[in-house]
Amino acid sequence: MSKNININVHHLTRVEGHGNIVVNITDGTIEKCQWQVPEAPRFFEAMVRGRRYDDIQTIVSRICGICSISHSLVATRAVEDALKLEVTEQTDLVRHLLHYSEQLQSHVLHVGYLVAPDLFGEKSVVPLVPKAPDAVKTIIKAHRVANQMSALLGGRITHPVTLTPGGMTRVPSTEELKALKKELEAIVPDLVTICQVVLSVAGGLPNFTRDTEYVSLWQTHPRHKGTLSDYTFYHGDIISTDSKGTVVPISKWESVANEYVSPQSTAKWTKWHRDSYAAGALARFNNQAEKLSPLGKKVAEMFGLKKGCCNPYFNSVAQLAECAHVVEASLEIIDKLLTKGTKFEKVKVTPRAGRGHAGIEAPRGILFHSYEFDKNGNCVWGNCCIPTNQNHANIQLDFDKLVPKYMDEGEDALRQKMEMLVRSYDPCISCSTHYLDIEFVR
Amino acid sequence: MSKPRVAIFDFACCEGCQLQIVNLEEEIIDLIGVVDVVEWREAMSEQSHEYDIAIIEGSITRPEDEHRLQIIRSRAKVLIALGACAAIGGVNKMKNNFDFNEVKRCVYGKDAEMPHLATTTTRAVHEVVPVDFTIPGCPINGEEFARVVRELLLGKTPTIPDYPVCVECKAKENVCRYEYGEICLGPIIRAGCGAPCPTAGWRCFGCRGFVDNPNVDAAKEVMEKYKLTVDDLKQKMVLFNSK
Amino acid sequence: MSVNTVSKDQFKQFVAALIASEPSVVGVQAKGDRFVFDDLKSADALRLDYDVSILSPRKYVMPQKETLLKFEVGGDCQSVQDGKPLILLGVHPYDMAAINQMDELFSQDEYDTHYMCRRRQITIIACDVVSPSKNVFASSMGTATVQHGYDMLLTDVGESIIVEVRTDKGRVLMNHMPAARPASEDDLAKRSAVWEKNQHVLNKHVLECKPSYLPKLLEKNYDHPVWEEKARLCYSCGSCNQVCPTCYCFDVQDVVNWDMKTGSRVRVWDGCLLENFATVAGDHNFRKNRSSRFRHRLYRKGKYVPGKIGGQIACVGCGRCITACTADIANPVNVYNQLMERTDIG
Amino acid sequence: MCECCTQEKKDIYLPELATITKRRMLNGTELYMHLQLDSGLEMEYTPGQFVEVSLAGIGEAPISISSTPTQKGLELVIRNVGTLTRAIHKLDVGAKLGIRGPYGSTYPVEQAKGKDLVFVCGGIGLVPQRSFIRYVLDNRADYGKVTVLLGTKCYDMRLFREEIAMWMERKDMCVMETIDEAHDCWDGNVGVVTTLIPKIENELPNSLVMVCGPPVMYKFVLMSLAEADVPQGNIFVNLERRMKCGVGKCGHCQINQHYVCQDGPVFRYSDLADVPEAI
Ligand SMILES: Cc1cc2nc3c(=O)[nH]c(=O)nc-3n(C[C@H](O)[C@H](O)[C@H](O)COP(=O)(O)OP(=O)(O)OC[C@H]3O[C@@H](n4cnc5c(N)ncnc54)[C@H](O)[C@@H]3O)c2cc1C
Ligand code: SF4
Ligand code: SF4
Ligand code: SF4
Repeated sequence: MSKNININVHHLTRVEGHGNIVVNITDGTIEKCQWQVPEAPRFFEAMVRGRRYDDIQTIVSRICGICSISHSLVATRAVEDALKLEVTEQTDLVRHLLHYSEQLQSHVLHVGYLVAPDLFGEKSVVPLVPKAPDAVKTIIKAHRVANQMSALLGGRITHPVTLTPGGMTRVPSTEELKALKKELEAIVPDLVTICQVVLSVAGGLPNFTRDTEYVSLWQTHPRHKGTLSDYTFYHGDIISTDSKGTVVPISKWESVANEYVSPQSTAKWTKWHRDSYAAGALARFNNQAEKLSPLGKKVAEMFGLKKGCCNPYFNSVAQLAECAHVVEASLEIIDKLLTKGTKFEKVKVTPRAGRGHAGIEAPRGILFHSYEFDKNGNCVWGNCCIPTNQNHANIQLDFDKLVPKYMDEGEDALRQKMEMLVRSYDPCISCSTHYLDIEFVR
Repeated sequence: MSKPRVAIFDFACCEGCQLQIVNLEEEIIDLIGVVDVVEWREAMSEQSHEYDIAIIEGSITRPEDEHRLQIIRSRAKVLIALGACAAIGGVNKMKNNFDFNEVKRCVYGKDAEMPHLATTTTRAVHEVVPVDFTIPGCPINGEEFARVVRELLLGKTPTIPDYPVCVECKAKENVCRYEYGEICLGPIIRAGCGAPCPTAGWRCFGCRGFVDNPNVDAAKEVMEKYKLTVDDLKQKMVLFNSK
Repeated sequence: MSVNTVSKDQFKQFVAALIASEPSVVGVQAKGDRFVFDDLKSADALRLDYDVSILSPRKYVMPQKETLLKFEVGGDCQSVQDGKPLILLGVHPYDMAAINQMDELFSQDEYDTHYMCRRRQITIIACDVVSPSKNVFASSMGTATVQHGYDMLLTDVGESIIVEVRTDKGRVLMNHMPAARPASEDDLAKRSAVWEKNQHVLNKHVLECKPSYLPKLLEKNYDHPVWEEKARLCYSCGSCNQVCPTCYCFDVQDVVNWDMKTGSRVRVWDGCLLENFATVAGDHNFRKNRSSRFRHRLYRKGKYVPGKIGGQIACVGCGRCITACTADIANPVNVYNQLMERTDIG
Repeated sequence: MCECCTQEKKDIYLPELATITKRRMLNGTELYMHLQLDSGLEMEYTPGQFVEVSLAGIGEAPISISSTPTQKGLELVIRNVGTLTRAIHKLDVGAKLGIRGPYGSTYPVEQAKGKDLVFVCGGIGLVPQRSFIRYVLDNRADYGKVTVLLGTKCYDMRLFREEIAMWMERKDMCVMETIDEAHDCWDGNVGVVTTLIPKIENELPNSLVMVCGPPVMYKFVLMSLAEADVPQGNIFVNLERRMKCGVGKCGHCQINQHYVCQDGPVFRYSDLADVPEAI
């Protein structure tokens, strides 16, 4: 057993953005064990100042290319909250569909392209092409359908252009919705195949648990009660596995994501009831598993994923269950839209002064935006809190427990487990607007 | 013919352009059939110091990035700037319109003086090292990317259109935003995207940068014709085309 | 040639039958608050009362992108004729006139098999204008009605539709219209009245000279200040070229497949207003100024192309460029009239 | 597939294959090549015409024919300026190119019989002129005096040096050469090609004058010729424009009412004098 371990993963691969893992173990004593984020700061909250209310979503969408739809949606809704704009049911439903398409594309991408190579013991999806060509093609197909859905609803796949405060600049026609429905129905068996492939190698997921607080949205919008969208990604207020049923309104998000500077680590952390909490698919699952769609539940069962699961590696499994869920939830919404037919709705906006807030579940967890406007509709203040930031502290605390547990397996195995752990959180660090000091150990 | 070695690097950006490469879907299998991707942090664990083509995503905002970029340039035979951030600085450049200390205070409050928050003027890649080819857009158009790669492999000089977005917008049979009394940057912005924004009922906000010779004076006069103000126009131009 | 009458209901059944039995039917339909030619999926979607389509039906006779050849990289090429049988339903007279011009241009001198093969497979059902568009000036250009080129011509005379069958292709289609009866004197009189009316009302801009005078007018005005005055605001966006039914300039590009071994040579629409249309090696641009490009288009419409096609003016007065030009400078009537002001008609 | 057309008409865009039988760099940027059509047939053309040369996958471009119909095969000279020309420069003997043509107007080979001829060539402008010059030399008795004025930007860029040396030896023609920039190995004329024109002033008014060179050259040469009282009807210019089809359809080469690919590339200057965009 090696007594000295020196792990220095500079710019962790297969995650969005730059993160470092640093571990120093000398004579069996852990001297350093850190998760660091050296992403270049981009100052979005400063850049939105002075911009008009209808440019905000265009700008903040660029916080993250991977969750650009969530950023655009939540920004649009925060602006609507500030300007006191109501949207129609059609707008609400079309936006739901758009948002579901992002969950699907992001989850398939994450599990299929970024996590699967770990489980197959490969360094990327490239060697999987000859090794498991059918599996790769199925993953690609599901990803393509999800992306086509985003393009149809958002005008393009990344950085959507159909969102405007008050409504949508384009709505899909009934023909387009019918075609989409067919496509979605057709990928259900593909999703099951993907789940089976992952299940066949799921033994590679470490058996590691740490009691954790999980934070997510909780549906409070009456329109979606009793529908599949009751398992919410879009509307709702804030709940956690520790909050014992208490629901915190979105406008108070800053009191949930208490951002603080940790003396022993580098990234700016968030905490609510404990020293850290987790956001993401597992958090959503742990808070509302019983509301999953039938197929979503089946997938969870396949993997033995149960409410209360505290194994962070199982976030990927929760994502698979959510893939199945969002397809079924999308079909439900498409049917609803088809019964009435869709039509273009013109929006009219009168600027006013005010501050607004909104929260949404990005694929990798709960995301908050707030903005304030002057009476001409120009932005005077903005604040965003990104899911990956909310997970940094939790990743660190996972590390603190994981390293002693696995350090005896040797440096390579430990490094592999740590990398996989970070990846399982699906961090998109490029999102991160707030972070602090960095240090490199050479 | 041995396959050219391609490496993809990211700087300050949202990584949406790399995502468009992934979004080539089935074609990505074709792509890796003709090139050897030797480094692509977002998608694979391998890293390499030897490559023929370096693809750079993101803009340069810190001194350490400048250094890293120079090393990449020295190793690469061909360097491609991928996406608006790399090509023209992207939204990141809006920062240059403000006082940096004030920007930092605005975002980081009392922590603003932390050393790692050092930030310099945001620059496009060509403002730091020579660039061989530029694929603009926020995000890039995957089809255009695929075409440029194939043309490069064939030894052709890839061309990016130097005509305005209106060409492609008209080809899609959209009703011009101006007919609805809205501003659109299409007439002065480089085409190649296929005009997805006006097609989706939104204005062109200029993510591909200006054409080589934009008629900005005309744009100003045309604003007045439509009872819009030059300030409105400037507001929109600043999103992606800040100095 | 035969002229028949059908009721509107019967006509709808005819369209439904076409859709059901013909390989491909394209018709005019609504897109938002405007109209486009597109694949027709139901008879109800057809809008023969349209004012003008955003793009002209040129996109079917000369597609925006069309494969000319398939090849092996660095090797041999084979011809590709990718046209397919198609029924084009609802072509207005001015657009028909434009297609007639293109037919002439692509078959004269060097016979363009790609254009002509496609064209020959298209059956054109033209229709007289019911609602004039806001910028049409076909009356001024003599294209408010059209006498040839189509296989079938429809005229809405209120309660019924007069169907003129012109060619064998059109005659075959009559099988789908069993209820048609020969047009009565009265029907024909009503149709003449529509034609009579359209000769005058499709005239939102009035050209102050006979179109046949345009070549002469232009000859005298190459250095007229109007070119610079207007072109100052030109974006060189080519919108006027894109929407024009008589523009047919093209670019040719080689597209290679991912196997890097095969590919195709395609032709795509180009536009003489685009900045680099006339640039050659060494970056020498033979029409560098906006004004020279702007002038070129109006000369091409009013002088150069007419020189190739027996004097017909290559602007059919559809008015599309007027609507399309954001800078509001493209209106040919405006320019030609301005030239008239300072030129004595000799 | 439409049989009506394909059976009776050939595809005007379809090239036929030709094989490179000889190649040699004339200078740093200009490649000479000799081609033979794979069909085994000889192309029927007249000096002044051009062909569309293509390399499938890379592109197509108009290139003047530099050989004469009195010889076998086709000779082309290609300057490395862009994508296609660069790719052609990389080809070896035995490689294939696509050829369509010949296209365009010709030099006045018949009309010029019995007349004195002057060729004014700037740089690569020698390439198409060479076709006519060689044709004249091969039918020497049919023509009067032959004078060739050659101007090249710099010493290293000079084309067909051996051939020009042989021309210079000949008693039945007069060749004068100049380079724009002085060079150690050059003891001949220095200056632009127009500086040679006064030297043959006396012959000019009774000659047919053929002019070809880069766009900037025409204006100055034509001015000098006007000063020397050469009637515009006796001047023939060979123009270059962008071209995408070579057969009068694509619109790119249009100068006012003329299509360079059909009415040109060789124009009688009197037909162009009133055409503002021509020169
Ligand atoms: C009648 C005629 C005869 C010619 N004869 C010769 C000859 O004998 N030898 C020779 O070397 N060249 C000749 N040229 C010029 C030659 O056609 C161009 O240099 C060639 O098209 C460049 O192709 P490319 O793909 O290498 O360059 P590109 O990479 O396509 O472009 C390089 C530059 O050329 C311009 N260009 C693109 N297409 C054309 C085009 N079709 N014509 C002109 N410029 C273009 C581009 O705008 C760009 O500035 C002739 C041209 C004409 C019209
Ligand atoms: S909408 Fe924009 S891009 Fe489209 S034609 Fe109008 S100005 Fe041009
Ligand atoms: S020039 Fe304008 S009005 Fe005339 S045919 Fe073309 S688009 Fe129509
Ligand atoms: S549409 Fe108007 S602005 Fe655009 S190129 Fe034509 S004339 Fe110029």
